[in-house]
Amino acid sequence: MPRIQTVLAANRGEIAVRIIRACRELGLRAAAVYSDADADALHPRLADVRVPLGPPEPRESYLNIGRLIDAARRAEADAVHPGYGFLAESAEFAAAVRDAGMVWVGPPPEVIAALGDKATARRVAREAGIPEVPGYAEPGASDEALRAAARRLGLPVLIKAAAGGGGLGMRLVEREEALAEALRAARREAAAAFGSGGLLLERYLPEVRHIEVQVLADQHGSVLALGERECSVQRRRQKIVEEAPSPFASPALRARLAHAARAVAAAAGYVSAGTAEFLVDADERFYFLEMNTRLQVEHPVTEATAGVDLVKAQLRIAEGEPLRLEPVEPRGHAIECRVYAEDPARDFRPSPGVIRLLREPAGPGVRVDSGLREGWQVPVAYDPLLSKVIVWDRTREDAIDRMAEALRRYVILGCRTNLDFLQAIVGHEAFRRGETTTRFVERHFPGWRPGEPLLALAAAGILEALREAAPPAGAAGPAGPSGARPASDPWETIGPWRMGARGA
Amino acid sequence: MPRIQTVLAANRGEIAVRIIRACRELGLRAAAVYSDADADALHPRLADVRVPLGPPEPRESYLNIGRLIDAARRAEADAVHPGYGFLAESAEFAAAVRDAGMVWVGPPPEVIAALGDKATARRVAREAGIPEVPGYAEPGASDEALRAAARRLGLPVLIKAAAGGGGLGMRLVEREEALAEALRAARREAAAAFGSGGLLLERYLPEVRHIEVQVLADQHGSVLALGERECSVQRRRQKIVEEAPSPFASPALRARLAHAARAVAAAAGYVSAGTAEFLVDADERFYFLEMNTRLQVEHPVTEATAGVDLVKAQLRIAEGEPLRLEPVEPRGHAIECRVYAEDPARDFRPSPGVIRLLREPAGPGVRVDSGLREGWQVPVAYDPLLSKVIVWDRTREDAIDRMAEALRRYVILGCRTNLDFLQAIVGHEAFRRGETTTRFVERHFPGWRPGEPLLALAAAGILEALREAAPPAGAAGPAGPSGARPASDPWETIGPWRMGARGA
Amino acid sequence: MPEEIVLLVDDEAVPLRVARDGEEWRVSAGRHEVRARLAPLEPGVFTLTTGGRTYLLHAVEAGERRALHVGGRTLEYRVERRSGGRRRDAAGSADLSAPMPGLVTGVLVREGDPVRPGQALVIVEAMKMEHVIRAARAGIVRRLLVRPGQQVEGGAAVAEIAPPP
Amino acid sequence: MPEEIVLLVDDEAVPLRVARDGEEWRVSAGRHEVRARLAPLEPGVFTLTTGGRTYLLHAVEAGERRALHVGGRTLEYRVERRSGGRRRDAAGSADLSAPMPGLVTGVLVREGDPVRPGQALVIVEAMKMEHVIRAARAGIVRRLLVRPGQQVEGGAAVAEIAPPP
Repeated sequence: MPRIQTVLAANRGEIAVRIIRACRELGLRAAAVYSDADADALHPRLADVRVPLGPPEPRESYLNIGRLIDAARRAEADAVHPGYGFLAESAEFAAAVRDAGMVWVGPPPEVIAALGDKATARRVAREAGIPEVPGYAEPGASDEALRAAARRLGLPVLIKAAAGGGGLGMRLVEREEALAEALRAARREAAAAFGSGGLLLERYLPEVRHIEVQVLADQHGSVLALGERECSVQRRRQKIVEEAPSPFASPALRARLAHAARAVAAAAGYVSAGTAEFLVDADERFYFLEMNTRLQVEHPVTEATAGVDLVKAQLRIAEGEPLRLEPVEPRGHAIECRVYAEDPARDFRPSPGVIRLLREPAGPGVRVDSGLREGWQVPVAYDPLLSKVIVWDRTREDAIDRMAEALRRYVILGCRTNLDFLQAIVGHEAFRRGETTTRFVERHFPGWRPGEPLLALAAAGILEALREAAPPAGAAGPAGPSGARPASDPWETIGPWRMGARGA
Repeated sequence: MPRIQTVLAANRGEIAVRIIRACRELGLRAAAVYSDADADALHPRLADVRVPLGPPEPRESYLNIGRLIDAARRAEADAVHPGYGFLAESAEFAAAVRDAGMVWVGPPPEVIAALGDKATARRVAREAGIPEVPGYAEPGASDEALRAAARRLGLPVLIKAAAGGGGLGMRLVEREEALAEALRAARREAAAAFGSGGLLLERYLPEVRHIEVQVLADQHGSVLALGERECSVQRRRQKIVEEAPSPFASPALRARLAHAARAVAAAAGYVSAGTAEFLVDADERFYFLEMNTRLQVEHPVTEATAGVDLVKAQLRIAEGEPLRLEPVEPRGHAIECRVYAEDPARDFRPSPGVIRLLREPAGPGVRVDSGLREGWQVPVAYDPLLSKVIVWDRTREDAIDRMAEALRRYVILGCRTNLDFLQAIVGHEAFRRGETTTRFVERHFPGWRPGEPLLALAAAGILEALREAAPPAGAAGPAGPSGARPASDPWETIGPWRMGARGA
Repeated sequence: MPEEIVLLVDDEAVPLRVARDGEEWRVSAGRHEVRARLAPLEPGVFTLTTGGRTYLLHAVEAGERRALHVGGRTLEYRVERRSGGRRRDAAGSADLSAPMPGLVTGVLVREGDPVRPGQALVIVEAMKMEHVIRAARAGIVRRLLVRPGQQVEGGAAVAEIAPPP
Repeated sequence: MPEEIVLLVDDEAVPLRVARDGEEWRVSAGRHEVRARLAPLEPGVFTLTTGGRTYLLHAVEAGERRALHVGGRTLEYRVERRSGGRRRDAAGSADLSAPMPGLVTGVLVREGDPVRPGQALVIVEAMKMEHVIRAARAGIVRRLLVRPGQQVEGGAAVAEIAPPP
């Protein structure tokens, strides 16, 4: 296979930044695409080539296969990395890339089609002897069939997008009256997010853990398991805190999960990075959920513990290189917190805005995968994930302390984020004890609101008192009336201090 | 031993930042000291308590034991971490801290005194059966005695500060005529840097490697070796690129060096983090050089490969905790580049200035230990080390590629730095081949000047042509005449674009 | 002489009493009092010293909106002028405004329709999620202020509900 | 019509010819030519596109001094006006100026002393290093411009040497 020269990152935000960095380290030309809403985003700035895609709406840009292929051609790309979300698990896109004579950085379209549809994936697992969650998964199932299946399985059930991942289109239904509206909403979300409204049902297992195993497979039949991740802390069925290794898994369970993940991947003829997801109950019984045929949002915790750069590994596998990794022994403990533009006190409502001030944490063992820059308007059109804080340390306790400090140091002003909520989670005794089931948030943070921010209120009071004492519109400093400052100026602030600063 | 509550970081710049971060992660109150030249520096900003020390001159501030003890009292500190440089290897300071009833984060003053004086350290090593570099090391040796010894040893010789480290006070003398002036200059520098003008001589071994072993010892007699670092790439006898493991050392040499380091540490009754330095020739013969009784500038490469936070380990050892680390198996490869405010094309002349724009690299496997912030004036009074870029990856090749990309992404405008030179080193074939002897820079980069920066010249030409076309003093935008902007505004720039930006 | 300052945090009024005492400030919020010093470092950056610790304080503003970060906490707020004219009626029509900027993808009632509490009225889609705006209480749809396909701002009213006849 | 712009890089004159060709610029430096496009992103940040790649360009200025970073390279420069009045005499007294801001710790000659090439004249200490300023050629110390203990700026003249009689 010829060496890749130029890789198009067919995605946006932090994962596009992540892919671009890996390409540049490998000496590959990195191409970015951006919708009109992302013209000022970070990811095109870091690329070697940047190609506009079209209007903000995903169907006109990041979900538009024709435009992406066209952009790849204009960038003279010979490979496409899809990231996660959008078309990352679209067999159609993978095939279109291949048909355009480019390398798809991921599993072959046939494997995506087989595993990407959850119904088919379950059959593959079943045939490989891996237990699965009780549920109903028939391709193209109608609302009537789903309603009947829900009655058979017994409520509560979980509605899931057959084509999707990441919690989109997912609905927990506890009462029969809510079933019809939930099916309708889930179909709409699934169609909007994945281009297919296909749904499936699962019996809802309340007090379980969500544990997944990272696999890496080359084109020559080698499959490695790189350790498990625990992703149980979720809100609205979407992961917010992930860690590796699982604080719950015993060495025996860990080995059984790794074996099951390798078995599913091998049975499916898997290639590239992928993830086998399992539910695990308190008795260490586990159920295969699905195989994600892409890089996961939470891949960095495995990178930190296994010491493997998964994106570089994907690119090398795509070039045909055999896996040169001896079986990997994970080391230490890694945690990831997802930073969202959302308001945890208002049902995690998305909260876009302009990033007016940004200070990202740094230091030993701290990694921030971020798509942020000062002055950037967080678009309304996309998922509100802003960045991810990943920490590593020798023990879980040390990693928790490191995460707490990193979150305290993370300053994002201009849009509401979940940074306060993440601090509350990481600071909770139940989290420290490792009691991270999928019910963690609803159990420990029902109707959570941030505590009285006494220090912040005091700061606000003092700043406002100073402002009243010397209103900025009055005697302006040499910079001119503060009203004349451009709205995107991150330092547009606090009248009397505008010019009185020591640094000025 | 009582738990520590508040730690004073008796240092400045990136290492003070490093210590403060570690303290805060451990839940300890972190106190910073700062001279008048550092009032606006980063390190006091990150601390919980900040105490002014006095005038910029080191003897009035960071080298002033009385003021530091006083500052520690004012901060209600019960422990002092000295960092590196300044008083880090001062037995007198360590004793003063202990006498003030505080915990010294480092070895006991008696051990510092014994090992910190290189002459005594050699004796300890000799008695432990470790070979040493041929030289002359007598406490309080006069200029006459040193001149006579130089004649006995044969030129070239290396003059070193008996009390010091880090290349300060070091002079290579190749001709006898230069000896007198070199001794005088070395004494002055040694006295200024370490408070003692004591010198020693070593026969200069030209084509050797500088390899050192990190040790960690607790108060209960356990000593661990955490792997070796190669620090051969030096300019002006001072390290600029360090890596772990050494690209040269065979497993057998590695084991012999680790054994020697542990033997010296054990013989000296060592406690805390320390480093045994060796010279190694092409035949894998090694010579003990000295024991550094402090954290090293280059400690992060060991942290990355061994997976140990050395500053946290120091703090725990200081609290009396036993080492809980099983023998550590290093993993992958780490490289550190030291970023200096200096001009490599002019004999590495220090080049202070105001940091007008700063973009630090980030991403997986990239760590930047930095004391920088935008708007800060790099003081003239201190060592020109600005920050350190540390990368880790699975192989040395991958780590080199990662470092090259991180250096390319590092933007520091406002003072001349060695970033271009570091890129030239890391990009050199001899470096990639691991041919890193102490003569690396003089051999491959004699009279180095940066290559024609064609792209940068083109950018400058276009920006100036645009400026001529629309002079900024002419039609100013709504922000008012650009001349009215505060001088510290990092965006003070390039007339016609000032307001025409997309982000405005 | 203490000054009264009212912050609006999430449309809730938070009254503060702020007094200067030499270099120190005293700020009371309800039963709590904070004594602190403030020092400017550079535009938008300050230190706040209280209880033996110094905190870095970052603050920005955009029009009426202010945001600050100190001690790991982020606070977004507006300031109530003492004239009191701007305070919102928190119990009013807040339930019937768009929770965020987005696209109206469905209007499920018509003007004049009776609605029961909790009934879905309007659907807004933003950031890949669907949000249903529901009636807070029973009543009659007096006015519909949005159409399907329309982009709305966060906080924009979407409908007015009159009390039941 | 190409414009001539002379940059001073480390006191060395670097002449450039710059011409606009539609959206593209052509810049010649010696035998090399670069064809590039420039686009502003925000104050001080641009993209420069050339040879199929786009580079992020950061630029600042402080008084006469300019600095920029593009493609991993940093360039500090000043601009020579075409009047030509400001160009420095690179061969002149540059050797006898302080290489950096610092403290004068030693003055080793007196006015009227004869000096030989390479003779140490003044010692300046900065950033923990000692720097010896030496005579570039033989001559007589005409004027000493610094005293021990004095702070000097980078580039400040420390002595004037007259040609030998």
